[in-house]
Amino acid sequence: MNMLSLQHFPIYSIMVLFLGAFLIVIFGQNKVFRHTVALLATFASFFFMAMLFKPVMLEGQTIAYWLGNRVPAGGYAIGIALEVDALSLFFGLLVSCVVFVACIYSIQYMSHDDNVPQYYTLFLMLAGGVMGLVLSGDLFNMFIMVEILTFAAVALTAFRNTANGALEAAFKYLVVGCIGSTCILAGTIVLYAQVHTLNLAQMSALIPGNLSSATKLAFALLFIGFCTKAFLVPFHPLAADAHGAAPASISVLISGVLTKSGIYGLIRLSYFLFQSMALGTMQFWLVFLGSVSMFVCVTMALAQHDFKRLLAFHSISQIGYVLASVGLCTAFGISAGLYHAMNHTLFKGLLFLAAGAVLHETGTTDLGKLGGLSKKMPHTTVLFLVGAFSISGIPPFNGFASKWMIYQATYQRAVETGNIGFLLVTICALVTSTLTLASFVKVTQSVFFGQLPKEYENVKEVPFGMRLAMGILAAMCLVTGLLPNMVTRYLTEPAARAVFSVVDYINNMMGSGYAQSAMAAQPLNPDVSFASAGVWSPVSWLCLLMIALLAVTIVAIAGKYDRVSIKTPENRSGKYDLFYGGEETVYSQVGGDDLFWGFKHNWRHYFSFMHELHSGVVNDYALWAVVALALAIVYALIVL
Amino acid sequence: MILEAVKYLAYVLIFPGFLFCFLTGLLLSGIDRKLVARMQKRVGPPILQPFYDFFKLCGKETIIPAAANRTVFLMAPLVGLAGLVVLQLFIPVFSFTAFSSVADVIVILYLLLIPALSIMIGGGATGSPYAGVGLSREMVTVLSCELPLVLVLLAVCKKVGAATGTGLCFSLTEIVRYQMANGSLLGKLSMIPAAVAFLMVIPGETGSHPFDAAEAETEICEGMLAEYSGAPLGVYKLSHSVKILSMTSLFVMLFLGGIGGGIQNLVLALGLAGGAAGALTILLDVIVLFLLCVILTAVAISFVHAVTARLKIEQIFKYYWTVVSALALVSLVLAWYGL
Amino acid sequence: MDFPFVKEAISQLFSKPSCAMYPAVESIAAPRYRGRIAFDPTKCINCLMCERVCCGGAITHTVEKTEEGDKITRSFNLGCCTFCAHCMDFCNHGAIQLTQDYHMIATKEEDLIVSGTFIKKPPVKKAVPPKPAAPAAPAAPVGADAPGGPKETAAPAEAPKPRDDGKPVQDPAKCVYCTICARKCPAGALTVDRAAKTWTLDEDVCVGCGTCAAACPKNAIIM
Amino acid sequence: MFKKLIEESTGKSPWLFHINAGSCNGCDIELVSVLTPRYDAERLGFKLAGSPRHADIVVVTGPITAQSLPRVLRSIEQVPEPRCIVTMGSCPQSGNVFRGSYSICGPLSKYVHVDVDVAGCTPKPEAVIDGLALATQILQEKRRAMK
Repeated sequence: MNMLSLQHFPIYSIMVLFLGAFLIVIFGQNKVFRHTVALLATFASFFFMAMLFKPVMLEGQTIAYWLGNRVPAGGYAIGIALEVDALSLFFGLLVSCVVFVACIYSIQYMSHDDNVPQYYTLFLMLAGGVMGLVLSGDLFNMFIMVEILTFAAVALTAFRNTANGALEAAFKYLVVGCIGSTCILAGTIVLYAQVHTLNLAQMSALIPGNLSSATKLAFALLFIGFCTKAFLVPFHPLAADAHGAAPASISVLISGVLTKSGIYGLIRLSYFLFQSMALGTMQFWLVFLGSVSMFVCVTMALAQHDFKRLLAFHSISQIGYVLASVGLCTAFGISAGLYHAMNHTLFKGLLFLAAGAVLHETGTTDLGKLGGLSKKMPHTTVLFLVGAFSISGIPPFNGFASKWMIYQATYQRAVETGNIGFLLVTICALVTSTLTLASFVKVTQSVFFGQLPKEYENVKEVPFGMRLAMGILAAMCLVTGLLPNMVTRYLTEPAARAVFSVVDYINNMMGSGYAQSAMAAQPLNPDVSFASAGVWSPVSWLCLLMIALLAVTIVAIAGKYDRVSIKTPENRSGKYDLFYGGEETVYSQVGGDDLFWGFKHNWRHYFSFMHELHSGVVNDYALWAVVALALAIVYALIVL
Repeated sequence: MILEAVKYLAYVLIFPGFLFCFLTGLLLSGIDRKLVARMQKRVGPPILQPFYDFFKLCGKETIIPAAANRTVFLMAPLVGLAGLVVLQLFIPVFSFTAFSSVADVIVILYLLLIPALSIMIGGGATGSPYAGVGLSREMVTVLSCELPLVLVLLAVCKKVGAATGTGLCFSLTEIVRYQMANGSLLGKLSMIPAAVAFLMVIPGETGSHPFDAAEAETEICEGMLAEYSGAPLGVYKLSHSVKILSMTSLFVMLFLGGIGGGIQNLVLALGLAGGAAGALTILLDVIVLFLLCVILTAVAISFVHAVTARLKIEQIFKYYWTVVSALALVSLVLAWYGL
Repeated sequence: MDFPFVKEAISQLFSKPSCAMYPAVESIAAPRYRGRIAFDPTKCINCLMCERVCCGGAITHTVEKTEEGDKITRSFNLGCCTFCAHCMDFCNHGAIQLTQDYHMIATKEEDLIVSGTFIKKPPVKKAVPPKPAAPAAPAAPVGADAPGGPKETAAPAEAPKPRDDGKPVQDPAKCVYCTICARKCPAGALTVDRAAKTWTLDEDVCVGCGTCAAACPKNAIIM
Repeated sequence: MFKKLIEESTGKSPWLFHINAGSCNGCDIELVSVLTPRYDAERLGFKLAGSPRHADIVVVTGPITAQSLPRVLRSIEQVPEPRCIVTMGSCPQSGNVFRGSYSICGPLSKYVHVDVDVAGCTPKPEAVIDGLALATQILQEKRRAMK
């Protein structure tokens, strides 16, 4: 049992984060010490996860680790276990990578904030909580990790308590977050009473046997609990407030990482604990919830005035994509969904960092007041455009590859089952993708293009550290977009295969042969085929585009295309002013709300209804949460 | 290997690539302007007028406004044109497809976004308020054309997929091969509403007359192109014409593929040697495709241009999301239940 | 949702376009089209009427003293002309005609100037006979016959002979010195003094236009 | 070869930009009537452009009122290089009947080199077509003169 065997790496990657948090609390005053500890901790956790990549992903090994070496005795798992199969490792890698990049960004981003040591402790606590949730093999341990990350996220939302609405947003998040956590706790308790164990593997062996009404209640509670963590439809407004007020590096964590933990919880719950995905009604529930939140949040995003609130609504709409495709219960669907989850973390992180850069330089993220920043902040504009193109699914970038796979998965599912509902999901997904493009064109025009207002004349580029972080994410967006088959073969397909291999998940944890003896019904394992009907090779498309672009530019240069006469703007003769119908050039920025009048006019009833619904009052959101819980319980009792 | 590379380079630069798009695109828009004039009892410009316009614009000075972002201002039109030409490579010419294994129908749906995005980013980069309004209208037009286009493509894929037994067929060459085997899709009952809907989408997607609120020269001084002059403007006008070609040839390939089969039988009937037969089929394919594109431009773009007045932006959106989408939905449901 | 022009569009597609193929097919303006001005210097008598009525101020003239008379060049600037044809109407001698020619394209300023010059011979000054003695005043010394009767006006002098150079002559009998003729004279050649009952004509300025004769209520002026 | 092609096509596709500097609209409707089916200037390649950046020939009508003077000059200045200025009717040429008024800023030639003037108080459409054809030739020479 030497300390460096693979068994110990999961616990190392969690503990190193908590250790870092603890050290910063004590020695956090010294700036250099604080930054090195934070960077080291996040990098170490990423390093341990990367070390697990070969054994788990390629060789299909599943690592079980019992804290305190309390191995299950007599068929009962007493100790707390960490279980890392391909699915957990996929999420673990994703989380640790984004946390590391966010840490690089926040060193300079938070440099001129006050009481920064607390920021890093909470940052590392949040990271540790999510890593713990993703790697843990024990339901109660998952609950504890959920508690840690919720409270860390609430505290970080209110970190800049002078910012407008930060405290209120944190309070809202706290109230609904706690409702979710209590639901998870209640569900865990009821399950424990039924199957007398807390170990995920053992529970997934025992629960399908005795689906009494109590376990169905527990399922509903757990389901709503994880939905609040993923900010799905009934709980999405509080995400917008949380992102609006939180510092950008924290928004990266909340939208990139926290929502994924909710999705991870849902996958574990419906595919492992209850193995209920074989039921058509269960799939309908997940896919319906996904497509509703996909559509509602993108239309809400179009109506936003604030840059970060717009991004927040988009992150929930993308989570809707992931849920809709994971809920299809086909191997190709799950792999597409996980691929999109990874892409979403990357480009959403990039976009939030860009929003942070804009906030850092201009001090506001109000779309109506900004404009023309591309001349002052060229690098941030390019990086933002990479993020915007990826999220709206423009070919060379990664958003397109995963969305393209999602359309195929939903459409193939529709053809297999012959049920037209999935077809509506494909149509809704395609239309939502264009609406996403519309809202990002709106942001590009109102923030980066158009005319520079007077007060931002002396805005300059963001410090290098922030641009480095954005650069890393942008590069990853491009790379994962160009090599979809590489990514799917090494990352998402093993994870999808792991989702369906419940039996060896249990055997690995509880000792071989346990699953066969304990399990009543044989768990579902459909044909794990990843054949996709469409064909798309981005690398060859990109070099075709490059050849065409090269040819066009050569012809243009030959034709003295760049023989453009632009004198220096000092001699401001009228020739280089904008054409205003002959008038003097005055400041008139077209952006923010005066865009897409045609679309908003046609949907004005829908938008006014949505406006009333999202009242911003805590009681309404809490009411929605409770109503959603009630509906979930009723549905679970009927369905399961 | 070198021969292979040269062949592919020839594909990109000569046949379905630049030269072909340049000539046929400008010819199509010349014919379109002539037909519109003739429908208004005017003589109308010569067919080669777009060529003259393009070369004149190449000769003019390019003024970059001080408020504009210089590199984006210059590179946006080129990226738009390159994206459009690469899109044309994936659209088969009946039996011949330049690059069949690179993109399928959904990818083409997204590749159509690149030229629209390039004109929006280029227009936005100039910073002119006219461009801002034009950009907002262009995005709503793209938004409105998206839904019917999606429904039509899904219907066609389902129809061909069900017929060829794989349940779903996204690749365009497959669709054309199926049509060459057993008659073009326009003959099937369930595909007629889809074809009509696609015909209605063509003017919206290319931004020609009744749906050109984005480049309304009378209201917002040519919208996003207000600040463009000289060669970049020429490239934008060229990509507008090439878009007419790509939309009409997409229609031909989706609904009139059967004609390719007819050409093949004709060539077989002539009983030529292998090599010559191949060349002849390609030649005939290109000619027939061009003629069909001319007819479609006449019907879908010129006739509608001559008869209607420019719509307001919310009328465009309402028109596409109600009338045209309903048509496409009808054909999707028919195709769904195996008609 | 009606499309009003569908029928026309289709039918016009196959019918001949209604274009007057202008550069190829020459097109003549309407018969009484007011186009380019044609000026016939010979007819012009430099009565300046056209300059007075021209609202655009397009007509100017220059006078140049030469030995055989005034060399007058009248020029019409088509760039300032509104083609209202007032000058044509007011020219009693028909020197100005507006033709049907509408091709008035110019790259230089001068192309738009239509001008004509003519020599205006000075009035032939006959050897002016010595001023005949004042017409015999009625023999005042002859005793006033019938002094009580109405004062016999002078025997009606016979109507004065019109002068041969076309200038007005006053008939003192009829003239009541109402000064209308002086005010009407375009050239300001007449000065009439009501009190002193004097009527003097300035031959050099007078152009013999006849306005005074026309305006005189008592037809006391003979041309 | 390419340069000759450009020069030839500069002559074949001149785009007009119409500036109304206080005109009584007589010349404006006459200019637009040139594009109607009866006279159809489009068969010679003429087309009304929406913004000065697209224009080759600038057609100015009206007696350049004081209010419109700065706007006219700024619009003309924003037209890219090989360009011609055509004044239509007598007003821009001399101020016509309005000459000498306090609100007229005099003939256009005081401020900008006018290439072609089409005289006539509302010149006939045929005269306008002649004027524009002459302007197109001047345009071609200017294009040939450019480097």
